Amino acid sequence: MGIKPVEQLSQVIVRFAGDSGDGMQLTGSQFTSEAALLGNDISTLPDFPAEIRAPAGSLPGVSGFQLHFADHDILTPGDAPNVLVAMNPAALKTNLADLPKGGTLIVDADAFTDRNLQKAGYAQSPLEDGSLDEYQLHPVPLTTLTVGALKDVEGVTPREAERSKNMFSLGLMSWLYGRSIDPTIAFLEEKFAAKRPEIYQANVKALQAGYAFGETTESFAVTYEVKPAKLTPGRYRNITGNQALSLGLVASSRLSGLPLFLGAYPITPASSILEELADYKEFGVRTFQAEDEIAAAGAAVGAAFGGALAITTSAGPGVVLKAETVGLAIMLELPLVICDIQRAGPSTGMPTKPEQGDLLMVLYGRNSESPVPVVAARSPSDCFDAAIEACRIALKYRTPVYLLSDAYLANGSEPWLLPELETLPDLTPTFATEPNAGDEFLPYLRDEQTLARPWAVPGTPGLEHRIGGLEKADRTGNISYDPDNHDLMTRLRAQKVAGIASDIPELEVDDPDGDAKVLVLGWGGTYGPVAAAARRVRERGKPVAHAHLRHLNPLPRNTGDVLRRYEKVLVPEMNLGQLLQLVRAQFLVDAAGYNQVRGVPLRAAELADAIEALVDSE
Amino acid sequence: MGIKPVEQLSQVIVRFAGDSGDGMQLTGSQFTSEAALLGNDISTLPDFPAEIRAPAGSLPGVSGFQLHFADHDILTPGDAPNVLVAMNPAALKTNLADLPKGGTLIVDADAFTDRNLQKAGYAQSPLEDGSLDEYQLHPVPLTTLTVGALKDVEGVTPREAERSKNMFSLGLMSWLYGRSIDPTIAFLEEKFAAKRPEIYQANVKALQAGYAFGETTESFAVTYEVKPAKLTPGRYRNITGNQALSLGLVASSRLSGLPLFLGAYPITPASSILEELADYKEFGVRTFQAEDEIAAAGAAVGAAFGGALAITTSAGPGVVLKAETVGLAIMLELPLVICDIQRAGPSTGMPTKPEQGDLLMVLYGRNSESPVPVVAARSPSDCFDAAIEACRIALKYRTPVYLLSDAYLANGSEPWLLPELETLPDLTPTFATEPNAGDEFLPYLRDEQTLARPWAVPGTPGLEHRIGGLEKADRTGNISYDPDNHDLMTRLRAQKVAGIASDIPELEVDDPDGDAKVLVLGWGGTYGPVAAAARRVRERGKPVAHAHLRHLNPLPRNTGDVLRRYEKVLVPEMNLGQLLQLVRAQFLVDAAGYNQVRGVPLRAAELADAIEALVDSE
Amino acid sequence: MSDDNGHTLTAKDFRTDQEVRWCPGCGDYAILAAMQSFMPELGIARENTVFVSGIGCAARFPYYMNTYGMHSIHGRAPAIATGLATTRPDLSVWVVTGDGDALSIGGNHLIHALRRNINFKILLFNNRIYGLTKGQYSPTSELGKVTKSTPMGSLDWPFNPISLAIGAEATFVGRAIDTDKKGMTEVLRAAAEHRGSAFVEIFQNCPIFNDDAFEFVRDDKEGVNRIALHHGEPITWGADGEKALRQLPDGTIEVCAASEDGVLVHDSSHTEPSLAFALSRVTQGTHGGTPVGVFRNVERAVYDDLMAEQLRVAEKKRGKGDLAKLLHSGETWVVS
Amino acid sequence: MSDDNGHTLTAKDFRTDQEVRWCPGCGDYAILAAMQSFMPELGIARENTVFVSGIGCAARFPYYMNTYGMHSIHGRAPAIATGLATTRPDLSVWVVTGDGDALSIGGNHLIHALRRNINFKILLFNNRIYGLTKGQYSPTSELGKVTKSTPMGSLDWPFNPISLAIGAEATFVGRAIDTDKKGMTEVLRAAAEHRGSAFVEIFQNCPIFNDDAFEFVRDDKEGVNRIALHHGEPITWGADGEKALRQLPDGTIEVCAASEDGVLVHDSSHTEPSLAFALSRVTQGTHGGTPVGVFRNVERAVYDDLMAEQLRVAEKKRGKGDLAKLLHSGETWVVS
Ligand SMILES: Cc1ncc(C[n+]2csc(CCOP(=O)(O)OP(=O)(O)O)c2C)c(N)n1
Ligand SMILES: Cc1ncc(C[n+]2csc(CCOP(=O)(O)OP(=O)(O)O)c2C)c(N)n1
Ligand code: SF4
Ligand code: SF4
Ligand SMILES: [Mg+2]
Ligand SMILES: [Mg+2]
Repeated sequence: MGIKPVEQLSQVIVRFAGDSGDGMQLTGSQFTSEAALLGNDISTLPDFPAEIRAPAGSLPGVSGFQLHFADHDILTPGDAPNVLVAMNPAALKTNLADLPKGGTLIVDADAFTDRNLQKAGYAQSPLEDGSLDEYQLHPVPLTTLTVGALKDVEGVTPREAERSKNMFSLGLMSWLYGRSIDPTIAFLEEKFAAKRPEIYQANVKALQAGYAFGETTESFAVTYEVKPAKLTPGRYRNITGNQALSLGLVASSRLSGLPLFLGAYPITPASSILEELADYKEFGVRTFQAEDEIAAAGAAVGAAFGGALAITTSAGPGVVLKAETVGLAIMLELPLVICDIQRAGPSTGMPTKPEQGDLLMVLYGRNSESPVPVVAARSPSDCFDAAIEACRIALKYRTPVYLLSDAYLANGSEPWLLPELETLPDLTPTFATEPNAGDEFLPYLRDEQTLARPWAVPGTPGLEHRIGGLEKADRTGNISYDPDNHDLMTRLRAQKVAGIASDIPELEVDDPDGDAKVLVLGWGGTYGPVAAAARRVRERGKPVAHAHLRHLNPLPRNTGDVLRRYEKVLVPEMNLGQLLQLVRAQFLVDAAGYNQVRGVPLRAAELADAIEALVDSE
Repeated sequence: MGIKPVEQLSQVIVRFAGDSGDGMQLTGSQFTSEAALLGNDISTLPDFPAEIRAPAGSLPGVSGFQLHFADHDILTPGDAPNVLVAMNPAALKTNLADLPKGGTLIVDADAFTDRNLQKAGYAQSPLEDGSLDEYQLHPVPLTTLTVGALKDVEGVTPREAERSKNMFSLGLMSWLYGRSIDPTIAFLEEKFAAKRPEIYQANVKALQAGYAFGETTESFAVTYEVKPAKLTPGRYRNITGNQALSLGLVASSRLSGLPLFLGAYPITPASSILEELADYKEFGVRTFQAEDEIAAAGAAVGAAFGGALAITTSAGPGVVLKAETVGLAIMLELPLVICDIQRAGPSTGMPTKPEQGDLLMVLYGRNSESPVPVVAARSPSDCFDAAIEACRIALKYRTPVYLLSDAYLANGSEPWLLPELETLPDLTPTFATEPNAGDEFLPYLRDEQTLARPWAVPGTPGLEHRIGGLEKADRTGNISYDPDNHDLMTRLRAQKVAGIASDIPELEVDDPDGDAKVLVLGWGGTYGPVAAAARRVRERGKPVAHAHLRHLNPLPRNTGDVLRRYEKVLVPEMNLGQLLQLVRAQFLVDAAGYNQVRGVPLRAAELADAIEALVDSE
Repeated sequence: MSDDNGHTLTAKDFRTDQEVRWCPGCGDYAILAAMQSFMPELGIARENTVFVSGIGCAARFPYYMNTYGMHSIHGRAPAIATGLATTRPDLSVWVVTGDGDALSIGGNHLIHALRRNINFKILLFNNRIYGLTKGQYSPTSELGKVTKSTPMGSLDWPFNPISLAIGAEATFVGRAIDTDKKGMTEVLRAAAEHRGSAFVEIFQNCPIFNDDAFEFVRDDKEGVNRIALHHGEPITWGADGEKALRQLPDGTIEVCAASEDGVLVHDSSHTEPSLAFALSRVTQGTHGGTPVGVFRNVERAVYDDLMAEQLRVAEKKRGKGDLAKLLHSGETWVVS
Repeated sequence: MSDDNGHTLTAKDFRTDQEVRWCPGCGDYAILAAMQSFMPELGIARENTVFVSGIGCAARFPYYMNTYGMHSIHGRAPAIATGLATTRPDLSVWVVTGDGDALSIGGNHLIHALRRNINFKILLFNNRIYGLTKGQYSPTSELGKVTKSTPMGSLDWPFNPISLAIGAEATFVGRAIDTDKKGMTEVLRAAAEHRGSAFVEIFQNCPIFNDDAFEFVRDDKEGVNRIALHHGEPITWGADGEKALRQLPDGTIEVCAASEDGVLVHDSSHTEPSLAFALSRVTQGTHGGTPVGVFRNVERAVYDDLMAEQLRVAEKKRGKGDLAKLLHSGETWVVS
């Protein structure tokens, strides 16, 4: 039991899987912290069970957390794990298919009881029937070992002792990959030491026991090391998409000098934004849990009228309900940011799973011509910047803006290089304070450059005015049924949004050698796998260009030029081809789609093959 | 004062305009009846004032009714009237711009009081300042003449006498165009004779007096005749779009053998469908005025689950609220017809005005991939057939279907050749009555040809099953979070709708000489003006092809072929280019748009010029 | 009891093969069991029974009832059931909903269904929390409740579902407790017998996000907290039935000794809802007791029946609809 | 009275240059006039006053008030006003709505605003019909009403807006009549003084589609039909004040002679809403008289105030939010 040999790896993908009650999310995120603090680049993907807590040990009750850590910059949480930790038969059953042959498989041998096997639908124990022969199987009696390690801790019930087995497994994994368990001990201390010292003790003991078990057991012959990655210097923090989005909104409030108002109704996977923001009251953030999504959006419009930075958040089934209110905001020309954390649909669909299915809905899902800018985040930490950009456009152009994220970005995490405050844009709006046409105030007299109308908030003397959802006369904003005026106003609203193209960056293309014939065009949350796939293709010596859209409406002004520069354009999406339809219609480019609607992130490997095939074709 | 000379005309466009209280709609529709019974082809366009009854004599209070009648088949109510009857200064002011120089102008001279002139914004009377010199002006003291004619009718208040002046004007116009007033007398008898005989008398007297006035006055030197049109033989009836749509729904109920259930919430211009259908109770029609549009759609889904022919009707601002429920129906795969009587928007917009702004909304306005067939009516009477077609698709494919009409079709009217019942399709659905997989019932086992799932209604023993909005496993319909299943189901739902293309007629092209280089492609309610414009262009000796879409999703299977056959494709729409976007994306055809968003029907003359310019270009 | 087809039904007949997916200890299990035991008593064939729900933990209910069922969308079950009940008066329609589903997003459909008196039964599983979305406060959560979305406590005064239903003109209003199978069955029985909308609030424990919210009446072994309402009987309770309710001249209700004068005799069938409303204000907090049972149960014309009647009358007056005649109605003319 | 800027305001100051577009004889005119006369009394600057409405004839109201205003979308005014009132406690916010707008499509927002006790005033112009869409029945139309959409009569039992509001935990509930400027002003005054949500039903005549729906109290020259409610006074009415109201032991209210015992003394400030509810059931049809005035007016914590308070407390406890610190919170590490 001397020191075991250390093998160098450039990256590892670990998946923890267990019952909802097994604490897999916590285990995963602590392992993530350890990796982050060690300087690895990381990317994570939690996989929650269906929205109801299923009975213990059942297949629908399995909860998973995948972590990818590496000594170089990585883009995705990885397609398939190298290591699977399965806390019970159900976790094994639902996750094994993803583990490549030869992969490392650590299971809690104690959990493979007849009852649990039956619940998972195993006729006999896979630990014994040879079906796992092709994996590096480590059956570890995690429960027994944990309970044994805790027998001296007082005040802990047997059940609580058992439930510490996740810390045991974390300890074991920490040892295996040479991570320090100190940050986790610190975390446990903060979380439990004061309130439940015995739980704190139990967890720490289990963690240490797991670590020690690794050192002592014969089962593991080598340990692994993944060196720190060479990341841009600076201070980092691990962050999920919904956290980053929330911080982006708070930052926008500060950058604009406007109080933040959030109208929201709980819905998976958007609820945590409401919950995050509810905790920033010292920033003057008002969160209103409304009776429904319509009221949530309506209250936000009311707040915008009053001069607040108004936000409403939801997922598809709730965003669809806000459409009428967004139409009103378009007519009122007031700033409003609608965050759509997309999930698999249609209808209730698969609430915890990501999809990119709402693009055409946010663009067109309102009666009549109702143009609206759309911004999409590309990665968990990018949600911060995307939120600021959405607020910037909304405030500057006095328009509702949709901000698209998805269930994967929302819960996935990655290291975030903390921005310097000075580098963030100034979003301060100009409120109207006096008449703008002689001694009259014309609420629909537009700024010549942005076409934005003045924002005169109640409380401003002399600018009293009335706005509403009926068509309004140009300049005065009075109700008008004049045919030519309606045509004009319809076009003005469209032009205002289209004009934002001159206020956003051009589309950048990643085409390292400039010799690619194929362009891959992505948007939103698939950035990671698409960029990773492009990288793989290039690693195989094949040139491919990659571009990624942050702005879906308007599209960057050079988009058509970029697309036409390539012989072939491939548009990978987690839908049946929504961006594809847009670029084909706008630019008449015979782009093709790569579409998967599986409720899980695109897999870089598969996509790389598809790209390569396209590069090779003809 | 002998018999005046009769001049032959091939067509006339008359517009009656007056105060909301002046009975212009009644006058117009009675004149329409007279023309119809005489065998002319007709087309009408009522133009209601803004939704609130504005004060008498004010500009927003003006109500208009335009009638086009001809000795040949016509397609539109006409761009501009030949004759304008203006009952007061406000009516003159708001309508004069449409009357071409030289047109006939009949005004109620009595109504040109100082007060009324002022309300209409006239500084001096246009009857006296020479500003009407370029028109054939007939100032007739309609009020005085009417009141005079009624002085012997007992029991009529002075106000009621005055209000009969619309009948006086109708009598005058009837004389001028050689129409018999007998049908109007019969109508008045039915309407008033029993309940208010004195009103009946007053109206008839006024009508006759107007007719007699024409005969005697010097003011009119000639009368006109418009011969009957050579229409397809058969029995006709004048009908508005909303009436025809209602009848189409009742017919579908009979043709399918299913009871009709309508869930609706009042909204302009859809309300009259609810009102019509509420009156067909002897047909077993159930109308439910719900608390809102969501409930209206929800109740319809419940009725569909129970085996009814389920319909919900609204206009854009209400249709947008139904989106979540339609998404549910897509997941449940139950038949449902959603009628959208489009009006100008966005938001509340211009409630009484037509637009084609909702096409992309009905196609895409739901979270995630939620494909749905879309059918559009082309003319008032065509609403009947379009309604049956929408019901046919919904019932056969177990899917929600959107049926698009608009404010112009809804209230406009034309002669309708009454169909033979035997020519209407059989819509009888097959309900599941027994297990479909051994002794199991699989609610999502699809028909191989249509991909429709079985419709097993409550009350059927042995087929008890549960459906819902969560993603469901193929065949069994159980809840499933399986990635591949979701991808499969998403594609199956899309294929089911796409497959309808094989069950609808090919797109027909009207290209009389087969030598056109330019194709004009329209859809929905612009059929009249687009066809009329094409006709005009051809009359100028220029070839042009015209095709019109009834099915917007899926598009007819030959659409791409048709489009590619022409050098240029022009897509006229009352929006900013929605069908245009679809065909460009699907077929990569560099089609151009002709777009007007004026809240009034396209004008054939203007469109003809645009087409001609395109034909001539290069 | 055998159903209308002569089959003898048992609770087991109403179980489905779907795995029940509530958390261990969830009050929904008890309600499900009580319902499955109760259904056979109704003597309605399984195929003639439909459960419609919205979204939430409670709303999973239809999956576990071997009848027809629909798990619809959040808050809309009463609207959907309205269409079903009015077109299919032959069915027994039940709506299952949660406090968020029924009172938050679905509040409007609920109150409209109640005033219309549509013929279905609404079971509101009230756990005073959003269970499915993992623990935000609901419209029945007490003021100041600390939840995920209200770290400093909620700010909204809660609805009293019974008061709200009565204010919305409900004809049947009852309350039951998940663990009280007998009491629940009594209320369900009365609800099923009521023609029209029946609204039943069921106190339901959510051990995960709002444990013990109703412990005072759930686990009221001594019977000191449950005030059982029985039509025609004096309203008394307590370990020895020593406490009673009495109305004050200001319209409110006070607690008195059962032996005192003026003890209220429960009259759930009173057409005027005022006393039922006053009883709805009797709560554990204010009166030290919680009424359960049927608050109000009155007859009033049922929307579905009225609609069917209008169809009958129309047919009688105008004859059965004749499509050819309808199309040819109005002024027609012939072109030859 | 002069406003908070020292300007002396008159009714005229509250008129806009927009042409008023209601039908001749519409009750909305009288309400508008009463409101314009009343506003100066409040002493609030025009720019600090906001009217928010939904859609309907009534909802045109903001166009005619020379303050800030929003004519929003159907039924959503209470939701919109909620966002405005909670972010701008300095404003005086008024919601104007119709019976369809507030009780049909907007019912849910209304009842939630009332339970939350958001600080705005809701004026419901009840004409028992959909005016703007030209005459369909509304949720307050009487059962059996023949309208365009109900040729054989409506089937739904109507809401009693006062009962509904009380059932929804409203803290202020009143009723006024369009033509009764004095009575209306009294109720408006009390509503304006009430901190929190104030709900006022205003009987409004729609001469076009539902003429004379309230003629019994609108034109009650002899004073035989209006039962004026005044806090602290016995509830009596009639030409000579000879009639009175009294509560029966079954919770309902009966008419008695003013001289008899037990005449109710109106207590609008009673915390328990039971008596206010019972009074809401007193109607022309059942009791031969219609209560007008303030039914209920109690203090309860106001949502907006509570929210502001939480912000203050949070800032006090944690210090004013520091963005840099927030971004750097949690575990961070440095890559160099
Ligand atoms: C339109 C829409 N909004 C929000 C949600 C998210 N959601 C699902 S259930 C629920 C609340 C559930 O609470 P409750 O009705 O009390 O049921 P419980 O889970 O407590 O039984 C919410 C907000 C949704 N599914 N659809
Ligand atoms: C979403 C939506 N649905 C329907 C309508 C049509 N609509 C406008 S006002 C109205 C009802 C008006 O009734 P009420 O609120 O009583 O106001 P009133 O006109 O009687 O004053 C309806 C149904 C609309 N504008 N928007
Ligand atoms: S979260 Fe609560 S209500 Fe939902 S299943 Fe679990 S215990 Fe029951
Ligand atoms: S329709 Fe009725 S409510 Fe509307 S403006 Fe006219 S009179 Fe007033
Ligand atoms: Mg709940
Ligand atoms: Mg009304």
